[in-house]
Parts: sequence; C-alpha cells; structure tokens
Amino acid sequence: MANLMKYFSMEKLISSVLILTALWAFPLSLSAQETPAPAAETAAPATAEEEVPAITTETLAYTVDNLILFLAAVLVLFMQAGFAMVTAGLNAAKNTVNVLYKSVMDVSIGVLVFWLIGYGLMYPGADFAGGFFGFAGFGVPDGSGVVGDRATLHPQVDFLFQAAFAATAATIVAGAMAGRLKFYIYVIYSIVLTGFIYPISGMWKWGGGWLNTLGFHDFAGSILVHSVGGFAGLAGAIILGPRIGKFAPDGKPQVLAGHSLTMAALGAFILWIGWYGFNPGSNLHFTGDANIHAVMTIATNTTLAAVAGAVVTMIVTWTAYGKPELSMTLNGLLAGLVGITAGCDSVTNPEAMLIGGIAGILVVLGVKLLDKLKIDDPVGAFPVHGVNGIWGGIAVGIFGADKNLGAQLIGSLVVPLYAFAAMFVIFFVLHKLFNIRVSREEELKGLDVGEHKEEAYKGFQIFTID
Amino acid sequence: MANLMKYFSMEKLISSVLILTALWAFPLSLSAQETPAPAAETAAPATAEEEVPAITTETLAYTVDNLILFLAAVLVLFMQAGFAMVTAGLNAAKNTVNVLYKSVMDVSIGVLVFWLIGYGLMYPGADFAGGFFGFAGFGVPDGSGVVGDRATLHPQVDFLFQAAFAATAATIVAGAMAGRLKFYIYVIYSIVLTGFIYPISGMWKWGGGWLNTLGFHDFAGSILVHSVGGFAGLAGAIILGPRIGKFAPDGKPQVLAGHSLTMAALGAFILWIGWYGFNPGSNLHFTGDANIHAVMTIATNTTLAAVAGAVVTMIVTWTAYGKPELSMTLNGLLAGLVGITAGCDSVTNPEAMLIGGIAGILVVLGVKLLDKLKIDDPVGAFPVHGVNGIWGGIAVGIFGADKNLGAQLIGSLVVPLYAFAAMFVIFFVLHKLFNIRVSREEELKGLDVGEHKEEAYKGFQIFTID
Amino acid sequence: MANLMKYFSMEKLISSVLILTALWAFPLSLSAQETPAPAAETAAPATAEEEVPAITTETLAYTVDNLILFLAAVLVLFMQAGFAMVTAGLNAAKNTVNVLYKSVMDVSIGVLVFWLIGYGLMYPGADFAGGFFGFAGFGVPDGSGVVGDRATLHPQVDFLFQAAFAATAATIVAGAMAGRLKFYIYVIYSIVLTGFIYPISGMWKWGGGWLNTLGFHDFAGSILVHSVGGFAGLAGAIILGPRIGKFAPDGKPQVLAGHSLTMAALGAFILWIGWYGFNPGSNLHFTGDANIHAVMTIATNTTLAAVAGAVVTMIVTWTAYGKPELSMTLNGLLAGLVGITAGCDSVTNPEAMLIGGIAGILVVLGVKLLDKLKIDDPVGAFPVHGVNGIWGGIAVGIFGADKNLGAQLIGSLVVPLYAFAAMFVIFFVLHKLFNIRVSREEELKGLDVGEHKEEAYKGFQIFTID
Amino acid sequence: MKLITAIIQPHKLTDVKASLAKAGVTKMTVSNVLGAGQQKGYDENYRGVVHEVNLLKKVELQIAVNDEYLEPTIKAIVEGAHTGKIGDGKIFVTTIDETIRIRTGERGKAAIG
Amino acid sequence: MKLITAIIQPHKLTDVKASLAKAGVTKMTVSNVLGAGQQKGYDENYRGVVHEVNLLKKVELQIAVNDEYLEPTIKAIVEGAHTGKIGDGKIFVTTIDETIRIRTGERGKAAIG
Amino acid sequence: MKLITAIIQPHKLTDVKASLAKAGVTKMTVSNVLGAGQQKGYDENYRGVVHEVNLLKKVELQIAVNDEYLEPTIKAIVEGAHTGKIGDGKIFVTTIDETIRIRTGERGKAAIG
Ligand SMILES: Nc1ncnc2c1ncn2[C@@H]1O[C@H](COP(=O)(O)OP(=O)(O)O)[C@@H](O)[C@H]1O
Ligand SMILES: Nc1ncnc2c1ncn2[C@@H]1O[C@H](COP(=O)(O)OP(=O)(O)O)[C@@H](O)[C@H]1O
Ligand SMILES: Nc1ncnc2c1ncn2[C@@H]1O[C@H](COP(=O)(O)OP(=O)(O)O)[C@@H](O)[C@H]1O
Repeated sequence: MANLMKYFSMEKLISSVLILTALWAFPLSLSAQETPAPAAETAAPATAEEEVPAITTETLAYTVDNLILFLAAVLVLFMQAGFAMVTAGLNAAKNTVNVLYKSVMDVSIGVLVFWLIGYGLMYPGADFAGGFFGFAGFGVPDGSGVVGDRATLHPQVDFLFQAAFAATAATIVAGAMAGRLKFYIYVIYSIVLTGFIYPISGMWKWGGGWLNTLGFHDFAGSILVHSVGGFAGLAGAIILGPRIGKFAPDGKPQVLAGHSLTMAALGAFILWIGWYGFNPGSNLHFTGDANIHAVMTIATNTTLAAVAGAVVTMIVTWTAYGKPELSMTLNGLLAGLVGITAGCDSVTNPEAMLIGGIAGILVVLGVKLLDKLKIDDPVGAFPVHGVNGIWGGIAVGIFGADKNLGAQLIGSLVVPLYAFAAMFVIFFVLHKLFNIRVSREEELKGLDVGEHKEEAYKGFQIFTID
Repeated sequence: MANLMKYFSMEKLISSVLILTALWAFPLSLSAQETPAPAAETAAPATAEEEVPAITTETLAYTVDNLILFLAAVLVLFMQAGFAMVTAGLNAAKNTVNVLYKSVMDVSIGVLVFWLIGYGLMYPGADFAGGFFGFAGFGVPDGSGVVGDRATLHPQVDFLFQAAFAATAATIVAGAMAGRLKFYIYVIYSIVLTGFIYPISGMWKWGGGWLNTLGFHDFAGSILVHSVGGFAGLAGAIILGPRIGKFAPDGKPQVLAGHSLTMAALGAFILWIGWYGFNPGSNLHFTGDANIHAVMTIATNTTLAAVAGAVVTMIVTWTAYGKPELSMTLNGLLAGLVGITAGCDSVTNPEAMLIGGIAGILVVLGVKLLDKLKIDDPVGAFPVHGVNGIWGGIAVGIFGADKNLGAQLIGSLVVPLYAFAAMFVIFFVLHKLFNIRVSREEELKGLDVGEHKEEAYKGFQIFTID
Repeated sequence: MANLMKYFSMEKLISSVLILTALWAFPLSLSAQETPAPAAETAAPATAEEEVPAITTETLAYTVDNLILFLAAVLVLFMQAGFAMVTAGLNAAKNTVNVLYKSVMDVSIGVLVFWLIGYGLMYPGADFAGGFFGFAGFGVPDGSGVVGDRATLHPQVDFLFQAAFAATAATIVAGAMAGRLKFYIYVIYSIVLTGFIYPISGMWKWGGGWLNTLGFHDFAGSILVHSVGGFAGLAGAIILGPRIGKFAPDGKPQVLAGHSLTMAALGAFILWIGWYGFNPGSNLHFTGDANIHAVMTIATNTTLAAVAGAVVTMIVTWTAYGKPELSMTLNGLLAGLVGITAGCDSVTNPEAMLIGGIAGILVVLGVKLLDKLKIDDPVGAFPVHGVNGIWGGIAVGIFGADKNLGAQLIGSLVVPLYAFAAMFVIFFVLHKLFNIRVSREEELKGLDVGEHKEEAYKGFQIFTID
Repeated sequence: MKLITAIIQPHKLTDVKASLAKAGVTKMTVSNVLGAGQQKGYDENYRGVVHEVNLLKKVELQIAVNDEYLEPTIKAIVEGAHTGKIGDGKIFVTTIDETIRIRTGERGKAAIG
Repeated sequence: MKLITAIIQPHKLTDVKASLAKAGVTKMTVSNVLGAGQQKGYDENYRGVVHEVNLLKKVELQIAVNDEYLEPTIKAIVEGAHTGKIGDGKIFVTTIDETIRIRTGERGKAAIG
Repeated sequence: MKLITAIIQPHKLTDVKASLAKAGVTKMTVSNVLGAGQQKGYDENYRGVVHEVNLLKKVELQIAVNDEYLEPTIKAIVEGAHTGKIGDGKIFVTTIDETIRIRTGERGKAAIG
C-alpha cells in the first residue's frame, strides 16, 4: 500500500479528512446542543442590582469549587507552554518549528477530539461502573440549568479541566518522538491518543471503571496521564528508531545537544507552576475543612517532591559525572513532580520528599537504560513520565494513607502496558503503511525546512543574509 | 515646522513634557485622594482574632467576586508578556530592544494615563448614559468605606482590570508598526490612544453610551478592544509605509522573517492563558448559579474557538502552501480568540468552534489582503485583531443568544472606523510635523542601535567580540 | 587549610554532606510527623454526596482565605522563573547554564532547608514575642485536624507562601554574584541564607520579634526580603571582586553585555506578575470589606509603582544618555515594585506612583554608585533590591498611613546591615578556606563549561559542528 | 584561477547577488564577519556605560573564478556594492593553485564553475 | 606550504574529520558559511509568502599543510565528503608564504604542524 | 600586498586589537571560527553522555597590508596574543594580487589602508 500512496497525496488526504471531520462535527453537535440560556446577560452588573433572593452557603461553596477548578484548568493549560519550551529547548534548532507546531496541536487537536469523543468515553456514567469501556455520547453537556451545591461541578469546567489533562498525555508522546517523525503521522496518532487510548484507560479509574472498583489509587494521574504518555512515547521511539548520529557505529550513545537550555529551564519552571493546577486541582472540591486540608497538603507535597527530585538529581549527576548537570536536573525536578502525582493527597511531607528524591535517582537510571537499549528519547519523556509514573503509582502502595499495594501494582502495570501495546500496534501499522519516519536527508537538514518549509530563527542574524 | 524642530531637541521636548506631566499629576491627584483608612492593618491576622460580627453571605459573594476579578486582571496583565514575545519573535533581531521597550511602555504609560484620564472618560457615570462623551474627573476613587455586596465591585480592582484592557489595545498598534517608527512618536501616540481614543469608544458601550442603548453586544471586546487596536495599527502601518525590502520593486511581497518562532509560540501560549482573564473575567461577577454557568461556558467557548482557529489555519496553510505553517497558525489561534471575544457568553460550544474556525480562515485572507494592498504589518495585528475583531462583532449578530444583527453591524463598523479615522489623522499630523519614520540607514541597521544604542543579543556570542 | 583541601575533593565532600543531610532529615522528620488523615479521600466527589452538615460562613471565609493564599504562593513561586530569565538574560551566554542551575537550586534547596529549619526559626511562636531569636523546632506542622474559621491559616499553605519568599531572597544574591562564583560555594551559602540568615531577621518582624514590637512596618518585605537579598549580594560581590574586563585598567567601567534582553524582559514581566502574589498575598486574609479594600488597594498601588518606576527610568536614561535604555528600564520597573512592597497597604495611589518614580531614579543612581565603587553586580541586584528595599522601608515612614519614621529608619538600617555583615563574614571565611572564585581561565571560557561541562546553546547552530 | 574576497555592507548583499547574476556569476560562499576600516564606529550604552563599537557587521563573499572572469566579477561586485559612502567595502584578489570538485574529482579550470 | 579551503555539506563534517584523522591531519579551522553552487535551492514559506532560499548552509574547513601533505589531505577530504550528489562541495588550494606559531615564534614548515 | 590570517584565543582579541593599534594597524576583518590544533579538547557531559569537544572556539583575524607593514603587523599580533601556552594560535601569510576599494575604485597599494 505504501507504493500506492505517494507522500504528497497523503498530506492532501489528511487535510481533507480533517476538514471533513470538522464539517461533520459541527452540524452534528450543533443539533445535539441547545442554545445556552442567556445567563451571562442576566448576571451582568446591571441586573444584579435587581431584587434577588439571598445567596446560600451551598451556592457559595458551589461558586468557589467551580471557580478554583477553572483556575486549576488554566494552570494545567499553561503546562502546554512549559512542554513546548522544554521540548524545543532540548532539541536542535533545526527542529524547533516542528516541535512548537506539535505543542500547539497537542492541545488544539486534543481539546477538539476530547470534546467530540474523549469526554464521552472517559466519563460514560454510572451504567458502566466497574467496567472496561463505555460511551456517554458525543460532545459535552452545556450545563444550562445546573443548580449548584457543594457536590456539583459545572460540566463545562469539568470538561475543560479534563481536556487539559488529555492534552498533557499527548504532549509527552511528542517529546519522545521529536526530530524524525512525519508531521501528518503526528496528526493521526494525536487524534487516536486523545480520542481513544487515553480516555479508555482513564475511564478505568476516574470514569468509575474496574480499577476504581479494585481500590486502585491514582490521585492526579502518575499512571493515568504520565505513564500513559511515557509508554506511548516509548512505543513510538522504538518504532521510529534513534535519530541519525545518536548512537555511534559501535553502539555508544552520542550527544545530540538541545539548542537552548534557557528555554528548557523556563519550560520546567512553567510546568512546575502548572502542576499546582494539576495536583491540587485534582481534588475537584475545595470548600470546607477537609478539602482545604487536602489541597494544602497536596500543594506542599507537590512542592517538596519537586525540589527533592531536583536536589537529588544534582547530587547524582555531580557524583557520577564530576559536575552537576542541568538538563538532567530539570528532568529530576519534573520526575519528582510525576512521582508525587499519584499520592500527593495521601503521604506526609517527608514521604513526599522521599518519593521525589527517589524519582530523582530513577530518572537518571531511566536515561541510562534507554541509552543501553539504544532507544532515543530526546527529551527524556520515558524516564520522566514513564518510569516515574509507575514509581508514583507504586509509591502510593508503599507510603499512602490507605496502602493497597496489590491494587497499586496491578494498576501501575496494566495501564502503562495497555498504552504501550495499543500505541505500538498503531505506530507499527502506520509505519508499515506509510513509513512514519522522514527521509535521511530531511532529518539531517531539519524537520523545519522539510515538514514546514520554515525556519525558527531566520531573522536571528542581526543583518539579513539572503 | 519640521524644519524648526530638530530631532534631538524633539526628544528632549518629549522628555520634558513627560516629566512635567508627572510632576503635575502627583500633587493634583495627591490632593484629590484621601489617605486610605489603614484597612490592611486592622485586617491583619492579629486583629482578626478580635471579636467581629459574623460574616454574611453577601460579604462573601462580594469577596469572591472581587478576588476573582483581581485574578482575572493579573491574567490580562500577563498578556503583555505574550504580546512582547509574539512581537519580538516575529520581527528581526535588530529591532528586538525597540519591540520589547514598547511592550513595557504599552502597559506602563498605558496604566498611568488610564489612571489619570482614561478611566474617567470611559466610565463617566449615569449622567452620560446613551451619550457619546463624558468625563467623571481625573484619577480613580480609592474605594475606602465601600460596603460590599453581591452587586459591588471595588473601584481599585475595577480600574486595574480596565487598565489592563486599555494597555492591550495600545500593544496591538505597536505590533503593526514595528521596525520603522521613531520611538518618541510611539510615546506620543500611546498617550493619546490609551488616554483618549480607546476610552471614548469604550464608553459608547461599556460606559453606558449610545451603543449600549442601541443593544449592541460586545461581551469582552472583539470590537471595543481588538478592532480598535487593529484598525489604529492599520492607520499607522499605512502612513508609515512598508519596511524596506518588504515589497520587491515589482510589488511582490518578500519575506522579512521573524527571528524567533520559539518566542512567538511562547507568546501565543501566554496570550491564550491571559485570555482566561480577558473573557471569563469580563463577566465581572462570578457568584451564583447563573454567573458560574456563564463563566464556565465562556471559558470553554474561548478554548474551543482558539483551538478551532489553530486547526483550521493549519489545514488552510497546508492546503494552500503545501506545508503547515507555524507563524500563521499562531495567528490563527489568536484569531480564534479574538473572534470569540464578543460572543463567548452567548453561543454554544459548536458555534464557538465555528466562529473560531472561520476566524482561522479570515486571518489567512487578511494577511493576503495586506500583501495585495502593499501594507506591511509585521506581526499580523490587523488580520488578527482588526479583521477578526469585526468578525467577532458580527458573529454575535448571527449566532448570539439574543441576535440583533442590525445593532451588531452598526457597532462593528462604526467603532473600528472611528479608531481608524482618529488615529489616521493623528499619525498624519505627526508625520507632517516630525516625520514619524526613522532614516533608511537606521532602519537597515536596526532600531535597537538607532533608537536605543543597545543590542538585544550582544553577549550571545559564547565568547565576546569587541 | 586551603592547601589541605583540593578542589575536587571539596566537591565530593559537599555532595556527601548533602546526601547525609538528606538521609538524616528523612527519618527524623518521618517520625516527627503523623500520617495525614485521608482527608482528600473523604472529600472526593463521591463522598461529598453523603449527608453532611451545612457549611458555615466562617468555614467559607476560611476556605477562601486559604485558597487565595495558595494561589498567591503559586504566583510568588512563579517569580523564580522571572529571576531565572532576568539573570540569564543579563549575563553572557557562556554563563547561562550556571545561572539557570542556581535559579533552580535557589528554590529547590531553599524550600528544603526552609522546611527543615527556616520555618521554625522564623515563626518560633508567641514565647519569643519581642525577641531576637527563637526556634519552634524542625519541620512544618501537617495541619491535620485544623478547624477553620476566618482567623485561621492552614500551616501547609502558610509554609508554602513563606518558603517562596525565602527562595526569593536567595535568588537575589545569586544575581549579584553571577559569572565568577564556584558552584559548590553557591550551594553552601544558599543553605546558610535560607536556613538561618533570612529567617532570623524575618522573625524580628513577621515572627513577632523586636522590630514588630517597635512598630516597624514592612508589609510584604521591602526590607525583610529584598534588602536582605540585595545586601547579602553586595557582600558577595565585594568579596568576589568584579568580573574580568568589567573595569578597565584605568578604572573606567566597561560593558559586559547580557546575551538576551528578550529573556530579561520576559523575566521582568514574569516578576511583575508574580508580585501580585507577593504583595496582595501578604495580606494573608482576604475575606470581608476591610480585607478586600486592602487587597485591591495593594494590587493597584503595586501596579502604579511599577509603571511609574519604568517610565521615570526611561526618562532618566533618555535624558542622561541621549536614548532610552531597556535593561535599566527593566530594572526601574522592578525597583518600583521593590519600593512599594513595604508600604503598598498604607499609601494612596499617587503616593504609590511617587514612591515608584523615585525608585526609578534611585536605581539608576545605584548602578552608577557601584560603578564608582568598582563593585560588579551584573544584574543590578543591589540597586534594585538593596537600595530600593531601604527606600521602600523609609518611604513607609514618610507616606504611610500610620507614619512612624523612627521605627522605619531603625528597621530599614539594622536589617540590611545585619544581612550584609553576616553574609560578609560567611563569604570571607569561605573565601579564606576555599577561594570562592573560579580560575581566570574558567571565567574567560565561561562557567558553563567549567562548572557544569555543559553549554546552554550547543545545538543552536542550525547544523551541527562537532 | 583567482579567489575574490569581497567585504561589503550587509544590506547590499541582495544588490550584489543580483548584479553578479547579471554577470553570469552565481557560485559563491558567504559569511558573516565584523570589520574595522575607515568607517567610524558608533556609541552604545548599556546600564549607564557608554562604549564605542568599532567592529561593524559586514558580509564577506568568496568567489573563485577563472582568470577571464576576474574583471567582470569585480566590476559586478563594485556595481552592486557601491554607494560612494565610507564603509562600502573592499575586495582582495588572491591566486588559486588548484580547485577540486568533490563530487566528480574534476580539477582545475573545469572545477570552478 | 599550502592552504586548503574546503566547502562541504555540514552533516559530512564528522566523516571528513574522521577521514582526515586517519590521514594524520588533525589541525584545522572550521566555520559556518552559506554557499551557492550547482546545488539547487529550496522554497520556504513565511506568512503566505513563498521565497527561494539559494544560499545553503555549508561548512568551510581551512587546513594549512606542508606541500608533501597536500595530496593526501585532499584525498582524505574527498573521501569523507564525497557522496556523488550535487552539493558535495569544492576544494580550493592557495599558497602560504609564511606561517608563524604564536606560542613559540617558530616560522615556516615547522610551524604548520 | 599580503593577507595575514591569524587564529587567536577569543579572549585575547582585545589585547591584539590594542597592540595592533599601537603599531598603526586599525583595519581588519574578524570572524568566529572553531579550531583544532595542539591544544587539547575538554569533556562535556549532556544527559549522562560524556563527549570530547575538540573543536575549540577561536577568533580569526584577516588583515591586508602592504609588504612593508607585514613584519610589524605580525609582531603586533604575536605580542597581543602570546601567553606561551598551547592554544595561543597561528598566523598564515598569503599574497594578495590585487586590492580594490569599492567606494572609490582605487586599486593596489593605495586601496589597502
Ligand atoms: N586592510 C584591511 N584588511 C582587512 N580588512 C579590511 C581592510 N580594509 C578594509 N577591510 C574590511 O573592509 C571593510 C570596509 O572597509 P572601509 O574602510 O569602511 O572601506 P572604505 O574606507 O574603503 O570605504 C572593513 O570593515 C573591513 O572589514
Ligand atoms: N566558484 C565558487 N566560488 C566560491 N564558492 C564556491 C564556488 N563553487 C562552489 N562553491 C562553494 O561550494 C559549495 C558547493 O558547490 P556545488 O556547486 O554544490 O558543488 P558541485 O556542483 O561541485 O557538487 C557551494 O555551496 C559554495 O559554497
Ligand atoms: N595546520 C593548521 N591548519 C589550519 N588551522 C590551524 C592549523 N594549525 C593551527 N590551526 C588553528 O590555530 C589554532 C591554534 O592552534 P594550536 O595548535 O593550539 O597552536 P599552538 O600549538 O601553536 O600553540 C587551532 O585551534 C586552529 O584553529
């Protein structure tokens, strides 16, 4: 079939499919939704002056819960900027446009597909409790007429928060496959990942599926988000093969350096900040003594794990290589964050430091392991999100308030395995059909020119040549 | 008169005027304001332990409304960083200091001038309802003694939120005129724009003026903010003329590439995040079922329009130019955001996608149009904010919950026309008086050296030359 | 002793000490803390549907206060990204990895040390009221069982907010000493500063110590945070001596330009945004009319001082050097922020502008002063944080609502003097023992290669050399 | 065979390329350099310190030609780069002993073009 | 003494260095240049404007050798850089009159290596 | 007419420029290069992989002089760049056949200065 389809026609095909999907999605969902009640209008200042019944504490609790969840969603969306900067910074300048483009599309395609299909798959409703698979239908409820109390989330903000998580999983994959993947293949697998792969395993726990019934605990997604992204990325990196020059003929790993550690560090800081939406936001409710206790403990644990990860990685690289190494230390910081994500709500401060510190060791070992296995993951997506995703899942079984090591082990193995297997098959089939890797010449020249006919730093010369 | 005034003396003059303005403003307003009640002191933890009367739900609603509006203002202010990065990234390295300087001053001058004059012009009070022009006086009320309930906004936070909007309009103009404008001219028009042009048309709707009476709907400012900025920028770009080399002698557009798409992408992400203050924040009140429903719908609609804009622009550039193009796609994302701004409160999710998607097409056409007309707008300020500002205004008339196409058309044409005409006259007069464009040699060498005697990347060489 | 210890063994020693500290800290504190109540679990959506007693307005006030303080803490943590970008941008490319590494460690080491020791030193409790020194013990209370009302802060969020402040002080020091300090010396002094120096003087006011009793007012830390950082940095800069080439043989200051004003400007914007956590967050309570009035006034005053600082510095550099200079103007913006930090709660809007404007002049004079004294502070940490920290402290005595110039003068002199003296001794001893400055050759080649064997922009070439 | 090394104003590169193309010369190697010549430097200002920049940004062209092309090429460069102002640049001519085209192994005059 | 100036494809630098090392040549000076030769340019697209890039990224090697090393060095470069495709690059040889090692003040043939 | 090409340590550029100025030489063209010579490389470490960097950062000066200026210029460069340590750099001298000042069209010895 690869013979039957030429590269260019493939791109045209993808474009057409995308347009058709778009065209189909609109009328479909236009009819599926009703026009929203003109709520904002009646809520405008002018009308607020009318005589309205007293506001209740339940309504206020609903108000606060939903607004904080909205702010948390904004923080999680901000993480996309962080991923973009980390991935761009840790790759060569010649692939920058490609990396940035994928960052923008991770969330753009991700949100659209998750709106259309993913949300319905991930939260199929009570009928599918304990199950493996369910579907609540296309689109997202518009939430008109919701009467709020302490237990209620408006579906539109719930969607936004969950969609930001879905986009995160997709972004992780892109990092592992940077520098050699055809862009239209990226578009295809992104749709599959955020539309199907991620929401299905997400449903197993957060949608009330079998892992939830089993007592598996993954508070904010070490397993459901990070390990899924990390292992999907691993599958992709294996099928793609390493970048040219990453391994010498004798198999020794070589340096293909990132082009801006400034960007990478900025990205890591932004990811860190975004994590304050990711973890504390995952409490979903924020009102009252118990929730405040939970949220504040989560926030501090998240911080402590992150900094412990960074410090331990500093020590490890200092000891192992003679000098403290920045790009690994940034990975260590992120590893600490990934590691604490599953259990941030159910460990003490010192346990959080311990979990983060161990993550800081694991990430270094993970990078070494990939080098041993001759797998090329330019940004360390697998060591950070894959390895430490699993570590986070298991750590809950060791340190968590209600330890259930059995359930944790099951969940922490089955979900990443599922993600790996599913994506491996998808990448394998795509590779057989279309060859997912760009040509040798294009890779050497850079994907910016090859896939986008554009360079990231063209006008960087103080004066223009050409 | 241009003969009478030399360049250097002009700069000195501007400086002096600025200093005088500053000196005049302080005593004036010092006397206009009273010393604030030492509220913070009495509110400090220590004193909070005193016996105080029970807090009411109305006070809590006031608390939440004002705090969320404050956070929204912070997000909108953050957009300035986004504009700075987008504009710097899409221009040549040799103009970076100039671009960054203007970004800092957009908000610095903007906030000062808006505090002094703009706020009073934009919100002249009930006496001017339905009118064209009014003035409530200099400065901003200090808000001491405000007793809060659900319908109340503290004037200091209201000012902060509105000032951030004013700065946005000014920033847009700077983008369209990048790379060839004298810096002191920039200072002059900035004062005029945020002090007069923007607040006057802003008053027409948000200050309760004639457009409000007409039933014109512009929720968060597609027209009042973005089209004003976009059309003011267009006027400036026309009078300035294109950068040297932008059009070949035969009239064909040439590439004057931006120097860092990394910065441009980061800026676009930041703008996106800031928009969660811009649109949801514009609801101004956040407490209760109706407001929560509005705010969450607005947030999701904003997101969906943005991502639809990005995806559609990707498809359009892919189809039209053979490859997906990043800098246009970033514009597409922003175009989606601008397009949804007027109607984010009154359309359904699928309509938001449709509005964003169409914005993604319009922005590409807008760029083409400017190329046709030989107008040079380095960052696409007009296609993004001008064209899609109008589109956003009209879209409310087509899709909005209470459609009033007539009012929408009137508002969506009159306001940008007013902004264009007013700024055209101002730029024209300034140009006749002082010649607003830098010399050919300065333009070629870059405005950084010419206007600031400074380079943005001087120490970038790993080792120093010179 | 310097003879006895070789450089390499020193690094190993530091690593070992760090590891040992880490190992010791964990069991110690593991036992010191109890497992948290599984609060989050019971607060999860599912269980929230159970019948629970009505939520009170006091609980809601507690909820809002703590959540806003958490968000403020997030904003303050975000400032670390700002410091990283400003410092990296204003230094040469060859020192970028080193600068970024220190930024990451400022907060990483800072938070760990502050958790272990600093918090207990800074808030020793009522027994030490009016005193100079006290210690509440290691670690931070886990806050389980807190019953919230309007006057309560959860200890975990209080810690997070205070830890972010401590990290800020450390970061400022690193900026003044950039480009020539051995990295392991940095690690040592960082521990000392955030573990001891900063919390001790912090306790004098915020921990209820003698300065508090005296009536000294420092709302958010012009003195306690910024002047401490600025003067500690001054001590370091003096002992280190200027970078090679900073002063010509005839003593005239030379230009050692920063490598990216784009990064510096981005950093300044981020710092500005973070300041909305720093100042408004320092009100600690947010509920009710008085608090809202305070917080909104603080937010607007903070903004006005910042922009006045930027505008005045623009005018000053324009007048003094013929052209408006960006890197100083960014400093001016930050100077305005530092200047208003002590009194943002107790001055009027115009007074805030005046304070900010004067800060904008002082920062230029401060830079000149250092050049005169042949002290090299690459980023202007002393002029911005030291000089304007003191200015902020004194300004409260001039403009503040309850003026107490005497107390302000005492606090504004004693605290920076203490920080300067303590750190001077520490740097002096370290210098005698180990020589804290890198070799001439390493400095010329850059600390990235010397201290980290790593370059920040290795892959920046579009094609790879080497 | 001659090697022409021309140092020109960066913004004249487009003109020089056009003028060379008209003369039939399309092969060249271009690089960014800094130059000090008769052209005066300018002042920069950074954090209150004024300093003179006297290494200015220039573009260097290297063009290898057979002897009969030497004068036409020089003429084309001068035409493209000339403005009459100080800073226009300079051309140096040196002798090439041998030229090799890597792809074919061709040598000498045949390899130049 | 000869100065060899070779313009090669950037991604062949590693191969050329390896091949030179095998021939015993380890001293060299390397820089980034842009080149126009027989190799065709390619189109780029920016904000809807298509333009041809015809100055392509290249690496320039300068190697000074004593005369007896000339041919082996050329051979090594060709071996490392050759693929047979247009764009492989070109080598120019010029004569060096004098060489000075700054550290020792040595001159001539002894200073090259 | 001679072309002096000097490859020096980047941080010695200021000294060399000063020393040249003292000798009356102010015209020059400067560029960034990477060099491999006797000077040993150093190790870098990135994501756990150690690799040797053996192309070190250098600055290249090109100075065209009339013959009588040759030795004084060489002397000035050596004075400014010399430290006695490996890595000090190297100077190559070649012959210029012709020099043209673009602004005036002047040729030969008059065009150099
Ligand atoms: N003698 C020289 N040696 C090396 N480079 C030179 C020499 N003279 C001029 N150049 C180069 O040529 C550029 C232009 O020289 P300039 O003196 O401005 O030209 P002119 O005075 O002839 O118009 C300089 O910036 C420098 O790079
Ligand atoms: N006559 C020349 N003068 C200067 N540089 C040249 C010349 N010919 C080729 N080059 C340089 O060599 C590079 C490779 O040339 P190319 O024509 O692609 O080689 P070939 O056709 O021999 O395979 C060009 O990009 C250019 O930098
Ligand atoms: N034979 C050569 N060909 C080209 N460049 C050379 C040669 N020898 C030295 N260089 C350049 O000079 C620089 C300094 O050389 P180096 O061997 O360190 O000097 P030395 O040993 O004489 O002190 C090198 O990095 C290289 O750029």
